[in-house]
This record gives sequence, C-alpha cells and structure tokens, in this order.
Amino acid sequence: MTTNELSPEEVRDTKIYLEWGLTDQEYDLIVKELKRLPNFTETGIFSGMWSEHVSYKKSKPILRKFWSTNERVLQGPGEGAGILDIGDNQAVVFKAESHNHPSFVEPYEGAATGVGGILRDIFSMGAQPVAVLDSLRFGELDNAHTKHIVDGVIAGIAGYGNAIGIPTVGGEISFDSVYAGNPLVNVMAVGLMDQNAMQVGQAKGIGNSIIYVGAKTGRDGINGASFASAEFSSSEASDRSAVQVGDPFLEKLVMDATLQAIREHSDIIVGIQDMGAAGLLSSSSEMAAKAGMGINLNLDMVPQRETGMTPYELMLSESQERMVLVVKKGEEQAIIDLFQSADLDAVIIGQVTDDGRYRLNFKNEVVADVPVDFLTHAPKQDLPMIEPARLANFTDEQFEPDMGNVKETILTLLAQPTIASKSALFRHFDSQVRADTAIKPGGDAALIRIRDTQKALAMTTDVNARYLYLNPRLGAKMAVAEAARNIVSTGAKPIGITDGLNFGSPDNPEVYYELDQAVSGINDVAKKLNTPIISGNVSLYNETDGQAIYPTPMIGMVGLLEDITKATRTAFQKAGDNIYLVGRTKDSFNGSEIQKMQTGRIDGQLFDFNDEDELAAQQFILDATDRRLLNSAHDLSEGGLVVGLLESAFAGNLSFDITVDLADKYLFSETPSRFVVSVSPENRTTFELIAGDRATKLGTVTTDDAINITTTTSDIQLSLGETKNIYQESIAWKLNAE
Amino acid sequence: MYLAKIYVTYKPSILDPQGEVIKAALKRMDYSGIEKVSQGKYFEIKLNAIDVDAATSEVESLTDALLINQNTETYRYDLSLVDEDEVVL
Amino acid sequence: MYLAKIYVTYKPSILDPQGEVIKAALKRMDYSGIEKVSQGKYFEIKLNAIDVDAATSEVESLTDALLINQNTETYRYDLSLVDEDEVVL
Amino acid sequence: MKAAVISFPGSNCDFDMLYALKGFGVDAQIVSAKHNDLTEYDAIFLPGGFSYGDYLRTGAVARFSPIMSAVTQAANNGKLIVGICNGFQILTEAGLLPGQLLTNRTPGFICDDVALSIANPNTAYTNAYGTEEIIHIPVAHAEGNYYADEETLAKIENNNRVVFRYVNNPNGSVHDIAGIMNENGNVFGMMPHPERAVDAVTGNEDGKNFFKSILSGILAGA
Ligand SMILES: Nc1ncnc2c1ncn2[C@@H]1O[C@H](COP(=O)(O)OP(=O)(O)O)[C@@H](O)[C@H]1O
Ligand SMILES: [Mg+2]
Repeated sequence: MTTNELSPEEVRDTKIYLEWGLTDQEYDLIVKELKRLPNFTETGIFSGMWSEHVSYKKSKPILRKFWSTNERVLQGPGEGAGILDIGDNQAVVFKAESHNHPSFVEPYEGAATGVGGILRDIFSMGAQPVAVLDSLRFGELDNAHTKHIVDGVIAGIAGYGNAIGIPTVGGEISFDSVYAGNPLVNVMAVGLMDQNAMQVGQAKGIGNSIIYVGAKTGRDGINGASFASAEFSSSEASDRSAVQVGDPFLEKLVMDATLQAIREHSDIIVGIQDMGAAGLLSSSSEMAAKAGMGINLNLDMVPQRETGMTPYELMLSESQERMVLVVKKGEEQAIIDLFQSADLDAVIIGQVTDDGRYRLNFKNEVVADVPVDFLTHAPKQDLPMIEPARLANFTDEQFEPDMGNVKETILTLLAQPTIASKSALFRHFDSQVRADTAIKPGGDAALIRIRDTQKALAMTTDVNARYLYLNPRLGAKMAVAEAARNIVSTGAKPIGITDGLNFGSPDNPEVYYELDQAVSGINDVAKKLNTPIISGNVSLYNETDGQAIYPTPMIGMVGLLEDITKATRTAFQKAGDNIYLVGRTKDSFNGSEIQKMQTGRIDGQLFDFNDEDELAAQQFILDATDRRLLNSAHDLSEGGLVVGLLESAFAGNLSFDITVDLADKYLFSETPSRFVVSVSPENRTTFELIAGDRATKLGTVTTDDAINITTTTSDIQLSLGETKNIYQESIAWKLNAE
Repeated sequence: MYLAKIYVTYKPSILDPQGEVIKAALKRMDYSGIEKVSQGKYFEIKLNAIDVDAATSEVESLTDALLINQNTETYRYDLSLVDEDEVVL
Repeated sequence: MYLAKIYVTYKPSILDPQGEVIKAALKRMDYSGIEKVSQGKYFEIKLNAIDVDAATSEVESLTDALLINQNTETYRYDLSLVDEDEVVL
Repeated sequence: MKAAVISFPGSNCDFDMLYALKGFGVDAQIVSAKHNDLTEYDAIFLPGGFSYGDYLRTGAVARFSPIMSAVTQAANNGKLIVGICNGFQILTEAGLLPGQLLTNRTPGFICDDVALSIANPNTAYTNAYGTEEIIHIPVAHAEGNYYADEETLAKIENNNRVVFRYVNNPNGSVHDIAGIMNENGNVFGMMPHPERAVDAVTGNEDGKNFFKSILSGILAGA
C-alpha cells in the first residue's frame, strides 16, 4: 500500500472527505453501495466525480430543461461539444467552458489553460478548431489588483490561442465591482469537420485498449474540480496549489496528431475523450459509463513527470494537454507510432471490460474497485428556490436620465469601460491566423469563411448581466436576442447556442431561482429562433465572502451565412449613404449604461422585451442583406442609439448628419430589437419599400470631421476625431493610470 | 546604492515546457551528457536604501509582489553594495 | 555530475523593454528607490562529463550555440560538481 | 517550378502560406522540418507560427532542425528563401539574414493591419508594387522589433536591402525596418503576413502583389 495515506478507517474518522467536498450523506451512500469502507483512493475519486463541476448534480435538474434538438443537431449536450449540420456533409462543433476560479488565483495560466481545455473538447470530437471567443467580467478598472487580473487573463488567452494558431475572433468584456473578487473567464471554441469524422467519447468493445496520449502527468491542479465547486474566501491561500500550467506547443502537436489519427485510422479508433476536469478519472470512467462497460487501468503505465505520485494524485491531476483514446485490440501500434512520430507519449494504460467495474491497479495492488455507474452518477440534489427579495422591491418607473449637458454625457459615456472599444485588449489576440477571418473583432459577430465553399460561420458571445440582475428571465431572453442580433448584423442566420452559466452558490435558494429563470428565458427565445442549445458549461459558487456575482449566463451563438459575398459589416461605407434606425425606441433605462453611469447603480424593473418584434426586426435585416440592400448593419445594445451610430462611424472613419424625432434622453435608451443600417442612394427606394414603417430615416453618412445630431430638444455637434479617440483609447488610459 | 541579483525558478512540481524543449534541442545537437535543463528568470535591480536591512526588505517585498508568481515560482537573491555608477551587467 | 548555472543578460547597448516595464510597475507600486531593472535569463543545466575541463567546454559550447544570441546577449556561469540526485532548485 | 513550405513543430501559418501560393498557381507542398533535402524545390518558404513554442528565443531552436542545413544550402545555391514572421526570426537566428528580432518596444503581442512603404521597389518581392505605394498588411507578433548593430545597419541601408518599412513603427524596429533581404537578394524575411492579405473576402488584398512580384521574378525563371 502507498505510504502516508490514511486507512479506510482513518478516512472515516478524520472525515477528510468533507475537505474534498463530499458530504456525510454522500460518504454514507458510498459505504452502503460498496458494502465496505472506501479506501483513500476510492474516496478521492468519488469526491472528484461527485463534485458539481464534473457531475452537475445540482444544476442537472435545471439543465435538463434545455431545448436541444432540431433538424440540424447531430450531437446535443453530453459529449465534449455539440455538433450541427451545416450542409455539404460538413458540420460545425462548438462549446463554451469557464475558468473563473483558476483565473482569479492565477490569471495568466488560468485563462491560458481555459483556452487549451476548450480546444481539446473540440478536436476530441474530430473537428479542426477554427476560432476561439471569450467572455470576460472583471471588477472596475480603478485598482491595481483588477488591472493585474485583466493583464494576466488577456495575456493568457493570447499566449495560448496565438501559439496554437487558432484565431481569437470575438468576445466581450465588461466591468462591474461585483466581479472584483470573482472575475469570469469563459472561452468558447468553434470547430469544423466532415460529418464522417465524428468521434464520441465511448469505451466500447471488451478487450479494447485504453491509450494515454500527450503530456506527462504531474501534480498540477490536483482535484481542481472540487476546487471549482467551492466558494472562495479571500483569506484562504491554501487553495493555490490547484494551478495548472499550459503548454500550447505541446497541445498543437497533440491536436494535429489526434486529427491525423482520426483521418487515417477512423476504422480502429473506438472513442476519444480529452482529460479535463478530474483528469484521467473522469475521462476514463465517463467513457466506460457511456458504453455501459467497465474499465481496468494499470496506473504504473501512466506517463509521469514527477516521482512518487500516488494513485489519488494520478487520477485527479489536471495536468494539461492529455487525451484518452480507445483503440481496437491488436491495432494499437499504428496509433502509438503516429503519436510517437510527433514526439508524443502514447501508452496503453488499460482495457475495456464487461463487468461494469472501475478498477485501478497500482504496484500490483488493486487500489480502487467500484461500480462505474455508481461512480459516474452522483446522487441528484433537488434544491429549493425562492424569488430573490430584491425583485419585488424594484419600482415600475423607468429611470429618468439627466440631460443637463448632452454632449458631455455622450463623451463620458464613450469613455465607460463597458462601452469603450476593447481593442486595447483584443489587439493582443491573433484574430487572423488561418487566414479565414472575414470579420475581425470590433464589429458585431465575427465571420469565418469556410474554404472551398461560399459559406461562412458567424459567431458571438453576449450577455448583459445587469439586465438579469433586474429580471433573470427577461434578461436571459434579451441575452439570446442580443446574440442573435449580432449574428444577423453580418447577414448570417443564427443556428445554435452554447452557454456558460455563471452563478453564485446554488445552495442559496435565491441563486437557484435565478439559474432556473435564466434557463427558462434562454429556452423561450432559443425555440423561437430555432437555435437549439447544443452544449454549455455551468460555473457555480461564484461568490467571494458571501457576495454573489450578477447572474451571468453567457450566450455563445453561431450563425450560418450561405453566401459570404453578402456579408455585411458594422462600418459605414460611403458618404451620401442613407442612415436608418430599424425598430422603435422606448423608455428603456433601468439597467442601462446611463443609469449606471449617472447613479452608480442598477435599479428598478427591467424594461420590456417583445420576442415577436425582435424576430421581425431580425428577419427584416436578413431579407435586406440577402438582397444586398445594406451597406452596413449594426445592432443596438449597451449605450443605445448614439453609441451604435458612433461605432458605425468610427469603424468606417466617416461622420454623419442626422435628425432624430425624439427627446435627447432617447439617444441613450437601450430598447432591444433595434439596428442602425446604412443604404446607398440607389437602393433607397427598394429598401424603404420593403421596410415600410419598420425603419425610420435618420440622415446621411458624411465625410468631414463634424458629426451633427439634431433631436427635438438639442443640436449636438461632435468631432469624429475627438470622439473616436476617447472611444478607442479610454481602456488603455484606465489601464495605464496610476 | 545596492545591487540585487535575483534568480527565479519554477517550483519543482511545476511544468517547465521551455526547459524540456531546450533539453531536447541540445540532445539533437549531440550534447549527449545533458541530464536536465531548467529555465528561469534573472533580474538585476539597482536600488537606493538607507541600509542593508532596508534594501533586503525592499528586495524581498518587491520580488514577492511582482517578480515572481508565488503559485509556481520560487527565488533566491544576492545583495551587494555598489558604486553609484557601476555598470550593471 | 555537474551543475552549471548560467546567467544570460542583454549587452549594455541593447534596450531592455521588459526591464523598463517592471521598473515602471515598481514605481507605480511605490517602490521609490528603484534606479534600474534589467531582466535576463537563468538556466540550470545538469550534465555528465568526465572532468571539469570537459564540463566547462561543454557548457561554453552549448551556451554560445543555443542559449544566447551573440548579437545581443552575453553571459556568465558557475560550474560545480553535484551529487547524482541533488535537487536542482 | 516547385515551392516548399517548411512545417516546423509549432508552425501555424504553414497552410495559410500553402493556400496563398496555390492560389497563384504555384505547385507548393508542405515539407516537414525533419527532412533534410530540398533539392527538388525552386523556392522555399518559412512560415509564421511558434516553432518549438518559441521557447528560449523565437527561432532559436527551429534553427537547429534537420531541414535548416538544406535551407542554408539552397540559399547558397541562389534559390529563393522567404521567411515570414517566425520564418524571418528563424532566418536571422540561422545567420542567413543579419540582425535579430527582439521583444516589441512595448512588450506584448500585437495583431493589427499596419501601413508599409516599399523601401526598395526593385526586388523580387516588390516589383509588382508601385514605387510610392503605401500598403496595409497584417502583423501578429510579440517579437518583431528588428535590431542590428550600426555597422550592419549601414551595410544593409547602403545596399538597398531594406525592402519594406513601417509607416508607423509598431514594435520599435530600427530604421522602421519591416523586411530585409540578403546581399544576393535571394533570401528575404519580413514580420508582416502578406499571405493573410490575398483574398477579397478577408477584406485585404494588399499582399497579392508580393506574390505576383515573386512569381514574375525568380519563380517564373525557374
Ligand atoms: N474579449 C474580447 N475578445 C475579442 N473580441 C472582443 C472582446 N471583447 C469585445 N470584442 C469585440 O469587440 C466588438 C464589440 O463588442 P461588444 O461591445 O461586446 O459588441 P456587442 O455589444 O455588439 O455585442 C465585437 O466585435 C467583439 O467581438
Ligand atoms: Mg453588436
């Protein structure tokens, strides 16, 4: 037996399992099922597999409600990533992943390994990753610690994504003090494949071999999964051992070799799975469970970077850049040779069995022997939910912005970190490697062409968590709607969703209610849009010292554009083009950027959202782009009409002259379901004909430096150069300020 | 003026991909006797302080705060009194 | 077995932007006495060699060939005899 | 005429370069850096990426790949050698081009379209561009800060070996150098990525004339 490990009795008496996240009831259940005391290793593997991060035991009852089937879905939730049919025997694969806790502890490596992990999810399905996106939340940019986290996270995403050669093409970043002690780092990856290359993570076929591929196992991130499933206390420094270091160079070798193996040896590869949370343990046991089989592993064969590693450490290590392959018995050598010729470890570490047992051997001893099904099915927990008290107290009245000095208000608004251009940050990401990026960061959705076809994929991540704070269900609906508006602005049709559900502790009934409501809201709009939720990630316990973050369900959406030459961009194209507002502007100020800016907080009943209006507006934009009527299209979100107009102007380096038949404050209203478009004089008649009263003409695109905005109450003059400079540079100024 | 020479290395359990790549390259280049390579960082900092105690605590404090990542790295340092215009190498 | 500790620094004429960034950051963090910061690389290499002369020439040769770029970098090193299983730190 | 695009472990713009060359009708192939023979190729492209993770120094480890002796031989035989980004870094480390690419003046990776002027329009890489033309080509690097000592610089400048210059220097390169060639003009390196600017759908075609220049010159003659 390995030294220094507690005996089964000591495990029971010291209750070390509590430290690992197992409850007394769960421990008792294990004893009952095994009809004996679990030993140290067994207790460890149950704690890993039954952590929320791996088992979703707390969120599953809610996640089950997700709608995830339609005519395109080839693979829904349950595998490494979801897959959608995009015609021509091709498929798009995507998923999101969170690395919130690691990124707080260790911003660079936390974010870097987040990118590495989500990419493995994609290529383990047999797909070539083609793009990465990110969704980030930080505290306010007014203190050194937050800046340190921002710098580290951005550098980490860049460090991994750039090196492995997958472009980071889009994302979103916002700042709010609720994230100061609990930043959010969600990454999404998108891959492309031929449908016949599809792989699943299953361990089928008695006697087939389990092959370990990639980096050696070290002591990094031991039991990171249970670490991700616990709340932070800011005084607790001991959690810091759970840091993993990434090696994008090695992952590139693993990725290329894995895809080559799938191309060349699909007849002998039975299953592939990456090692993510709970490492070798969860990948191997889940593969066995999905196939209804058992597994025998010989841990002495596991390639090890460090000496003296125990079975517990080997199983729960979250060392990066590792994969598990199941290969037909007798055919292993071809796979081993392929990986070894790329200078990678590839070792047979075990076999598939038919006895349904998860059995680990170490130094000629059986160190764990438990039923696979039991191990991989944590006892469900139905948690109580209750409407958060704050919701009942919000007033119905919409916030009334102070319009004392409109011009000043616009300039101050443009400098808000949530509004200002994020280019000072995303310029660190290689957004163009692979040479397929048709729309780079800085527009609405990103657009990636599919070589040798006319098609392109649009992609975006979105959520305005302030809206969810005011109304979880409505806010979640708006998040899906906004993501879709971003996709539609490029001319692409939304086809599917991945999500990253970032919430506080589910043990708090109010948080659990928020989660439930958010999922319902996402579902409602997803069905209307025919965009099934095919994958996602849950990150709970995003609390520091009892303070939960805003409910932040990141929506990652992918769209399909059948003819890339019809792609439409944010930027105004030509002076003389007509500018239109599509959609109606209402009193939508509670939860808005201007409310936050002028009052320092978010308050009141969230303004309304009508999904029929939304769908109609989107359909109109799609029709107009399909007929090539638009020279630019940009959806409106945070900051409202004035911000949307200015963004199109900045992107095209052109000014505009407009008259808005509304009072000043409506320049800042965040009414959803709206777009700003520009239309050339030749297309004007056709456009107005099909638009009817859906679009309101505002004015024209101009070339000089002067921007003129006339409302029913003011004449506002802005300088393109000056305003653009504020918009472009504000984040850099804040980052560099003392 | 004091000169601190600070040597930062990874903790033993932390993956050092650079060291591995360099070792493999040296092997390819026929340096056959190489057993292990690790790469760290080396800082030279010139600072003013009233005495060696002040300099010591300044160096330790700034190294902990900025130069190293306490999760993954460890360090040692030498401190010496130098002339104002001595060239740092 | 020998342990070589190799310190690589930029030649004085070369700008060291990383050193400058660190210096600026330290100033922001109120380390007021900092005069100059430069960042270099630090390598620890364990190697087998028949004697100290062989080890010396091996270390110098591999450093010149791979570890430094002679356009911009220079180095010094210490060499010592160590136990087979001594932990490199 | 045949072109090789060298794939080092960690190269990630190898296929971008391959597709660009094929788009201009070149018979191009990916060749692994583990090979050591390039005799059948008339032109050799070292693509961008992070060869060997860019560990130690960019290009430092790649330079010792087996293929590099064949690259050196090809260079000495007057064949066309083109290094883009990491390829440029490898060529300087290998001594086939002078100088070195250091950490950007403001450290950090930058990805941007940058304006370039044609410093020497009479080269195999620029003859299809207009003399006074300003072109926009993407950069994507953290170590693009070209450095050479005074003496070397003087030599490069006197022989008109600077091929492209930055209009707004993004990385601190001496003399705003973005691309240089060797004395014979057959070995060339640049940090910006012309292979990312050859296709209307990506919104930038300013790299096309780079390939046209090469095609009308050495490639066509082979
Ligand atoms: N973290 C990031 N990484 C890459 N691109 C980003 C990031 N944050 C913002 N962007 C890009 O900036 C542009 C504007 O983002 P955002 O304001 O979130 O757009 P919208 O409000 O239309 O959703 C988008 O193109 C987006 O992809
Ligand atoms: Mg948008």
